[in-house]
Amino acid sequence: MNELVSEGIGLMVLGMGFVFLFLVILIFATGYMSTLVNKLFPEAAQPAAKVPSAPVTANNTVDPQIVAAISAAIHQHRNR
Amino acid sequence: MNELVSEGIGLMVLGMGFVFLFLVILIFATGYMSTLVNKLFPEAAQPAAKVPSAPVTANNTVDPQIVAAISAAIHQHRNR
Amino acid sequence: MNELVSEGIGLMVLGMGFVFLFLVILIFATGYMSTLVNKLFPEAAQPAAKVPSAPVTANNTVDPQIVAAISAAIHQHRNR
Amino acid sequence: MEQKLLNLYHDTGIYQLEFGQAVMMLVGMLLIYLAIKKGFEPLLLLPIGVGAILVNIPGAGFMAAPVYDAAGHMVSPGGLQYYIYHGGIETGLFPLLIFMGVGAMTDFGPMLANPKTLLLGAAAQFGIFATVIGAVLLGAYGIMDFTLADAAAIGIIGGADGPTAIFVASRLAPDLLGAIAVAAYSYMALVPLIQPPIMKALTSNEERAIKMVQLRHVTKTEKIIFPIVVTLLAAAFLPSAAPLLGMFCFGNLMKESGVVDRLSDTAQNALINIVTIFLGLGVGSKLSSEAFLNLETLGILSLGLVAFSIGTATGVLMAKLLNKVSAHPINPLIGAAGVSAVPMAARVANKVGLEANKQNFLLMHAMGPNVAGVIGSAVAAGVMLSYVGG
Amino acid sequence: MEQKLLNLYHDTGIYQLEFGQAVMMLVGMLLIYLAIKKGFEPLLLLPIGVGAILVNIPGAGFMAAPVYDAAGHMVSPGGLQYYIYHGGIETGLFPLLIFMGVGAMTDFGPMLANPKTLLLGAAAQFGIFATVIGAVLLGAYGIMDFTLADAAAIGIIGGADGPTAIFVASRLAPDLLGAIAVAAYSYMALVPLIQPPIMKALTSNEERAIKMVQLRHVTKTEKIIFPIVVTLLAAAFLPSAAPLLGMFCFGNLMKESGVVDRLSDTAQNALINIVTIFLGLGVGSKLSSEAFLNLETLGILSLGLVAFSIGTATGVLMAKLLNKVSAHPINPLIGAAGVSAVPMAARVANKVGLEANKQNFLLMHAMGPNVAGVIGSAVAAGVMLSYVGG
Amino acid sequence: MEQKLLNLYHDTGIYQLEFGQAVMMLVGMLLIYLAIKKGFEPLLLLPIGVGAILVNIPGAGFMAAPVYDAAGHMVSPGGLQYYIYHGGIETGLFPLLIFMGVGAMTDFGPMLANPKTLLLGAAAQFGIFATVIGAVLLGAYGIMDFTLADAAAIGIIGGADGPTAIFVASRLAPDLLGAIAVAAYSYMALVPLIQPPIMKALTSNEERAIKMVQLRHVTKTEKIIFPIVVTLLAAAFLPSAAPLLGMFCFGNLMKESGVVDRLSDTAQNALINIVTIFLGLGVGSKLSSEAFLNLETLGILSLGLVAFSIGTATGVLMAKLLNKVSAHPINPLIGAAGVSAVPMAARVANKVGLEANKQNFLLMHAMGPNVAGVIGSAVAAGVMLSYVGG
Ligand code: NA
Ligand code: NA
Ligand code: NA
Repeated sequence: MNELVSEGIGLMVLGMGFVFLFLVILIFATGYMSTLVNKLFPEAAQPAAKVPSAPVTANNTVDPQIVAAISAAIHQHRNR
Repeated sequence: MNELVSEGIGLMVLGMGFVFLFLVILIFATGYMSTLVNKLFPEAAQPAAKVPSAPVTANNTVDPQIVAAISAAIHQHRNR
Repeated sequence: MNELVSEGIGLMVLGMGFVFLFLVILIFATGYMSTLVNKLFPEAAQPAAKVPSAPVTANNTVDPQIVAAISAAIHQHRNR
Repeated sequence: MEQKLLNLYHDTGIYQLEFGQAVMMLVGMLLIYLAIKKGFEPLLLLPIGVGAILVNIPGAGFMAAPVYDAAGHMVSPGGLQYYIYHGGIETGLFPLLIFMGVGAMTDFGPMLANPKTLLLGAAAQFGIFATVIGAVLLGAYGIMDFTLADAAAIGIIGGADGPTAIFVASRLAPDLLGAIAVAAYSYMALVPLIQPPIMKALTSNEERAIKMVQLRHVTKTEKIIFPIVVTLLAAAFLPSAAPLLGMFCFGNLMKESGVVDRLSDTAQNALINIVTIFLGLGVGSKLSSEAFLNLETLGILSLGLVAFSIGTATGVLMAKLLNKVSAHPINPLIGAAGVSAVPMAARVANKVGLEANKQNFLLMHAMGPNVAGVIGSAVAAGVMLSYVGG
Repeated sequence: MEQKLLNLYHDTGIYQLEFGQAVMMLVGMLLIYLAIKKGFEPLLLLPIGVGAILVNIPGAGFMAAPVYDAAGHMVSPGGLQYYIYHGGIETGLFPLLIFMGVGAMTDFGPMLANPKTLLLGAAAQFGIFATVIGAVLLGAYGIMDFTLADAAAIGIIGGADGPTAIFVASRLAPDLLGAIAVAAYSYMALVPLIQPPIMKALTSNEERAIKMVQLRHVTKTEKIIFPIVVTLLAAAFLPSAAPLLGMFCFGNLMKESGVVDRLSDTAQNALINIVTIFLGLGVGSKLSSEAFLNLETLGILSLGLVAFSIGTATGVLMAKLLNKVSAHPINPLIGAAGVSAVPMAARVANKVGLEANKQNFLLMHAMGPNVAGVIGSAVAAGVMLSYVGG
Repeated sequence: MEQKLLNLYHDTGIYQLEFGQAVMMLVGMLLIYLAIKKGFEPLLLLPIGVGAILVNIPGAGFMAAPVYDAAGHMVSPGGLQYYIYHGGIETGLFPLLIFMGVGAMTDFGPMLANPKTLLLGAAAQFGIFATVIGAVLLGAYGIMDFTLADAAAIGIIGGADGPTAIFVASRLAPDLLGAIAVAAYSYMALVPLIQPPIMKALTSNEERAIKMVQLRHVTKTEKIIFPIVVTLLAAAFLPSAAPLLGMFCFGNLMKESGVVDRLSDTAQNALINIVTIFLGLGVGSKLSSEAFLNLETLGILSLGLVAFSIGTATGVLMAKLLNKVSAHPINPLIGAAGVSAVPMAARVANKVGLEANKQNFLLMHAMGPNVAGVIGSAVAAGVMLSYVGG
């Protein structure tokens, strides 16, 4: 078996090993993190997240123009 | 007539010639293309174009927020 | 007093002096500009500013889609 | 301390200001005025005007080159306009990206419905080459200091297409770029004033009143394939026009394909707007007093006007000719739209047509030669780059 | 004049066109066709196809390097694709920015609700490394000219993740970048065709009908902390994966934090769209006939298909194994989503699941392994960059 | 193989991590925490925090310089933050583009209605120069290693204006850039805590209850001409401030002119957001342990706090003085808004005013000194660049 092939096999073994190692560690880290978070801040995070930054508010709320348009449209619709 | 002027005239002749040549070829190419397309795919293209990519759909369809706003506005409007 | 300190004091004196000088000049320039503008173009500027460039109009006016949505919503709402 | 105060005084604009810089700042303010008050192509002329003011502030260093030491570390940074000009205009990137965005805004439908109108877009380019002759004559008789490359770059003003003019000028005559760009955009804004007298002089009232038959429906597939056809023809016949036409067609293909609407939308909005801001500041950086305050600029402005006028005239004359040989009637006014200046020239044709006949809506018919003029001037640009550069 | 006419003729594409360029333009058109008509990842394949056409126009100079004189002044500008490729792809900037945007669009919620599914994202990466073996065998027996770096870059196609593939290929095998990117995006588009037969062959109807318990609610705080945890783990264990994972997590943190929504919105829209246009043109610039029209490309395309298939199979098999040892039932179909190809592979799992049981909605369950696969292939990329490059 | 495994281990962050890097990653996490949980200027501090983590990952190469061979071909690409820092921060491009966007968001109306408030914006800059004295004293007595350039850059924190601080620091003290930017944005976020005690200590309850007369209407024309006037004054008196003031006024002119709304919109949204992401990552790249973990950083943080406090105090005192000499009453609280920190400081003035008198709405009155403070600190920055750099 020539060197290129053995290097390829080395890459495969190391690579898959590392991928599994990393993701297994991540499973434990994630699980531990979730447990900790839910013990320390039981859903306390959500109200905080409800306070968006200013520009967001503008995007998420209903445009006053749209509201105006709606009223106008209703009028027009009725008068048809 | 000095060289600069003769070069300028050369540029004019070649330039206008090429512009006409190119656009005349384009007329024939376009005409031929249109004939071919309309023979091969008689309006078949349009339904295909109606299938937009995902992010587009989101942009083109009516925002659920707007629909919610409309219903709310209608209620408010009636109760006035 | 070593050189660094004296340079610092120099920077302070020059800096504050220049800041005040600049802003005082700006007060006079602004005041003079305002007087001049309001004498020459008494509110004439506003109608001109009301003519927005094309793409803006598109953004500011009510989307036809929305209007369509409104009519649809009203129908649905009534038929409930 | 007194020394520092003196230094500070020597740093002020008042101490350093040269007369030419003051004049160029006034020119910048004039451009801003025209943009805001007169509505002259504000998207370009406003940033160009600001750029002209900024680059002429003595000591502000907007066009300063960065300085590096021997090890490659920066000793002093360059100015904003230095980076913009050398990064986006000298390289040609900005005009090409703008052209992509314009392509994504263009509808070739009316042209595909009536491909003969491509001839009008060709005829109107005569303004470009007549102007070249004018410029070489001024050069040949020593009246102005124009080379063939300069003449070609000046002629392209007659193409009535900003990014094309900037692209060509950045390659053939970078020193004249400022004046050429200003002339191109100013005359595009003046189309409603320049064109109507010429159009009326060359046509009778009956001709202007001619109604045209309604355009056939153009299918989506045709619109998708068309930009590819144009790109392939450019590749086959005029590779030097391929950067301009290729990017234009790429933008158009993104729009017409209907499958990459988020890219098309970005090309038409965020990206073209960002590039427009930079392009304006970069073009403004060429409005220095040495480059602008001379006889050549007067020549450029006059020749640009001539170019527009001749292009309008040859477009109308070609339309009259076509009307004679065509089965369906062709209103000669739509020939004037062949200079491009999209969509202003098409609107002018429509307006003059309505004056002659209140039921005569030429807008869609004029859009055909209008977009054909964009292709035509890109082809003309390609010939110039190949002829002069090669 | 005759000379100039001859020059102009010699400049035409027709005169200069080589056979390989013509074929590559056809390849570009094929990609455009697949993008528009078949809906193959059009956001990338359309710009790549156009880029392939443009770069193969003889004499258009889209890939021309700029020329400077001794004093550093530009003699002739470079081509658009030259600047894009060297500025954004060779440097790795564009794939990283795309990854940031993808991170800002990703919801790790389903994965956090069931972290075991990370194992499925790990297992599906076996396709990557099996393909590496395939490529080194082809190289070792002299069938194709693949080095270890080439083999690694080809394997990453199996990661089913475009930006990761482009990032790795730009570092390990720039010559193969075009073919690898085309293969990666094409197979991602073919996921609905490639995966179902493999999924059905490896599972019984009962297994495919398994219903999974509903996912628990994941709090906002968990979602905010998770990207930081991933970044720190990458820092601790695999710094070579940190550019990819770090930018991905940065995007995700912008989204989940809820305090920088305007940045998150821009990362998901204007910025990623701009970069996507450039990335496509830049990748297309590597579709030259020398780099693409050879046996190696056939090898890449075949190996890429193998990679996808093996990854799908190992994902499903790992899910079967997990189902045996897990307290809650796990539908093996969601293992196939571990190859990533977000969200296509998860949708395929959902669809195949619905065929077996009309009440079986697997979409959210499959999103866990789906995003885990993105992390998995970024980790695999990091190992490759460290092993081959280091 | 064992060798490769060992290499891989030697590549890990765990093996390579130095103590300082670990601490800086904690600092990065602290910034992220402050941004998300405490709402400290998240648009900047979140990307800065992420940038600080990324740049301190050993072996990830985020700040690696690219390597070229003799022929100019890239041997190894640079890191993301290397390109961002050297491309956008060292050159000054990013702070200037942010300033343009901020200009496009600024309304000079309240200031034009009452130009005297410009004096408050001037007085509050005393914080900057008092801090300079503090820093040179620390330097002169050998307590800390500050040069005059360092002292000037530290002082500008008192300008309460992020892009100005980054612009000055990148020119005068690039090594301190990280600490200065973090201090500037942190204290801007702390304005609601820092200012009220000082404001209350220097004013009586009656003074805080003073109602101000309603502002006159400002016409569109005034608003359009004002940014041009500022640019021309900068050109005349302080060209070194022209980059900052010129771009700020360019943004404002785009907004107020009303003719380039699509450019103004892009400057305020897509462009400023893109640049903000990059600016944050680039500033974060200067948060290396060598540059940050030393006594000087403590000095910078303390002096920054002093600068804010003194600026607040001198603003209030100047407002008290103005109140004495002015025909119309002036509430001294609006003087505190002169430090800039737009619009936070104006909101604080409003809030403290409401505490003294529930009918006392100072917000619009405080916006005048608030935007005047932006001009004031840009002028101060110009003096520093001219005095120290020249
Ligand atoms: Na034209
Ligand atoms: Na993957
Ligand atoms: Na300030």
